[in-house]
Amino acid sequence: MIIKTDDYIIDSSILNEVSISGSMRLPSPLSYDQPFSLIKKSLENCTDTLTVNLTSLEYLNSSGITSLARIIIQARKDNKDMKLIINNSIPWQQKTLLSLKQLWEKLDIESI
Amino acid sequence: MTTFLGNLDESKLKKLKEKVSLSFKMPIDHSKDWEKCSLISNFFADYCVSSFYKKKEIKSILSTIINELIENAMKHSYQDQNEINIFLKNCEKEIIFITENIATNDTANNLIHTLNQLQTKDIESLIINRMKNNLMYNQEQSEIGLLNIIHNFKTSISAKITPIDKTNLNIVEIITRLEHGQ
Amino acid sequence: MIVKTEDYTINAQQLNHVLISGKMRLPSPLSYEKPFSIIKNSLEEASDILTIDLKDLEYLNSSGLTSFARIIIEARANNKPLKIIINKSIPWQAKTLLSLNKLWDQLSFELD
Amino acid sequence: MKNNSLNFQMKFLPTDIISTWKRASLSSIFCSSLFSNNQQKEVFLSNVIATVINECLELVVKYGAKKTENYTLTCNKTNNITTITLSFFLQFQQISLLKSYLKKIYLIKKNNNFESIIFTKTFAELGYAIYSFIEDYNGSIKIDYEKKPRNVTTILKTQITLNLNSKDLKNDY
Repeated sequence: MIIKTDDYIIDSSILNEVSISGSMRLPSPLSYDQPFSLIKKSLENCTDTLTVNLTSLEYLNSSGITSLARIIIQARKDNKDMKLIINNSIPWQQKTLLSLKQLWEKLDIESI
Repeated sequence: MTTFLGNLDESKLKKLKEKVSLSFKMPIDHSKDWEKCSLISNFFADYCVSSFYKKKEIKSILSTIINELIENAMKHSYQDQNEINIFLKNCEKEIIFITENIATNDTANNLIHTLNQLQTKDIESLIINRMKNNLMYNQEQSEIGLLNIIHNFKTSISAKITPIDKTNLNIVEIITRLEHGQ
Repeated sequence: MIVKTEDYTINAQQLNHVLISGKMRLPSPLSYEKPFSIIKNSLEEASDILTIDLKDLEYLNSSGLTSFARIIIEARANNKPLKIIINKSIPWQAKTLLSLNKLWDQLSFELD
Repeated sequence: MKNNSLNFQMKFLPTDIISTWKRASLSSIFCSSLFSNNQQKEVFLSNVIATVINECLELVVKYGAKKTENYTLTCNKTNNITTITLSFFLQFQQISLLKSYLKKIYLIKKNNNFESIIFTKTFAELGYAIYSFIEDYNGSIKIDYEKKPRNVTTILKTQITLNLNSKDLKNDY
């Protein structure tokens, strides 16, 4: 499935893979429920490690980070492997996303 | 009584606001004008970085910081007085942002609580705990915006809270300072 | 010849054809002299009607319009026919550029 | 109609724009995006706003007298009327020049002959901007200044008020 707005794209059309790109700054964690349901679905359906590619995600606000953290906690509970691919030239990704590992030490983060 | 948090005094703050590099003021309706947050923060970032050398990286940092500050001001604005004022002061070694909004006593007290927590606790674990609690109690707000920018971008935050006479409202000013190498 | 900056491109590589695209907002009419010298050159060398294509020019400030008007007056003085391609979905183009025919009634326009 | 209204104020230092000229354009595009954000249909208005605000900022940066004071730009839109107010400092002789120039342009508009303004010395580029504003967009311009000047070089706080009616802003091509 693909969600596409003027600001961002979430693409989960490939098995075990989700990519989020653009700029996501929705008003509250609640408002991320719908677009991020794609990630949740992919997590349910995955047959191997789910890779979430964020390398083209220019901005994500704190509500979005909170929602992403919720998904990671969910994955931990369900014991589903998850991997984030982050962009080392986007400062907030380096700073904020790396600390998500504290939620779950098995979370794999690849910085490219 | 006016409350000061952090290390910026009254006279310094006044001086800062007298001649700003850029300021922008607008009533922002939480439900209707949400996209304007991102628009405003990207503009401030663009405006600021046009004089910098490593543009792309700094723009990304500035936009992230300003966006959190504006979202914060907007979420904590009293509904009938929702004007938000944002100031930018470009100094030699630091960039200073000030956001100003009107908030109720409860909201202001929450802010004081958060800023006081910063003095004593490890910010990273504070953020992680808030994330965990957020899921547990299914909170509506994330409450990590300010913490995140302090933790990630080595900013220092101070605040001034001025009660408005005969109301339960306050003028909340949040002063964020970011050092830069250029 | 071709001039290319971060903001705009002026391309006069083709005979009898100049293309200006992007945003041009230089500080004064004087500062347009250098980039617009390409248009002047093309005008001198033109063997037929000189077409100036502006349909991808998003913005031009009044300094630029003034300089452009000066070129039109020069073309009129030298009796060199000119055609301007304008983008009718860009408001200032449709409004302001069309009124340039008050400078020279033989100026022709093509609306794209 | 609250839904259709918009008002904001921007303060800036002209020196900051001189050092980075692009900021004038950047700011105008930002202001216009606030308009288009409000209502999808108002693309036309927003393009006009970007054009007009850019000219305002360029004007104050080029001619503004006190470069280290904050200048302000205020935008107010209610229903069809959009008002842009620019507050800055100008020498008295330039204010008079600008005022008489404005009169001249109104006359030129009547006679439909604007070639002369293309080659004027002072405010050359401004001529076209003003002409286009009153002719193409049917806008109105007012110039006010505070207190009586002592001599021609006195610097006065000046206000330029621009009014646009979006009913006059139909793209008719």
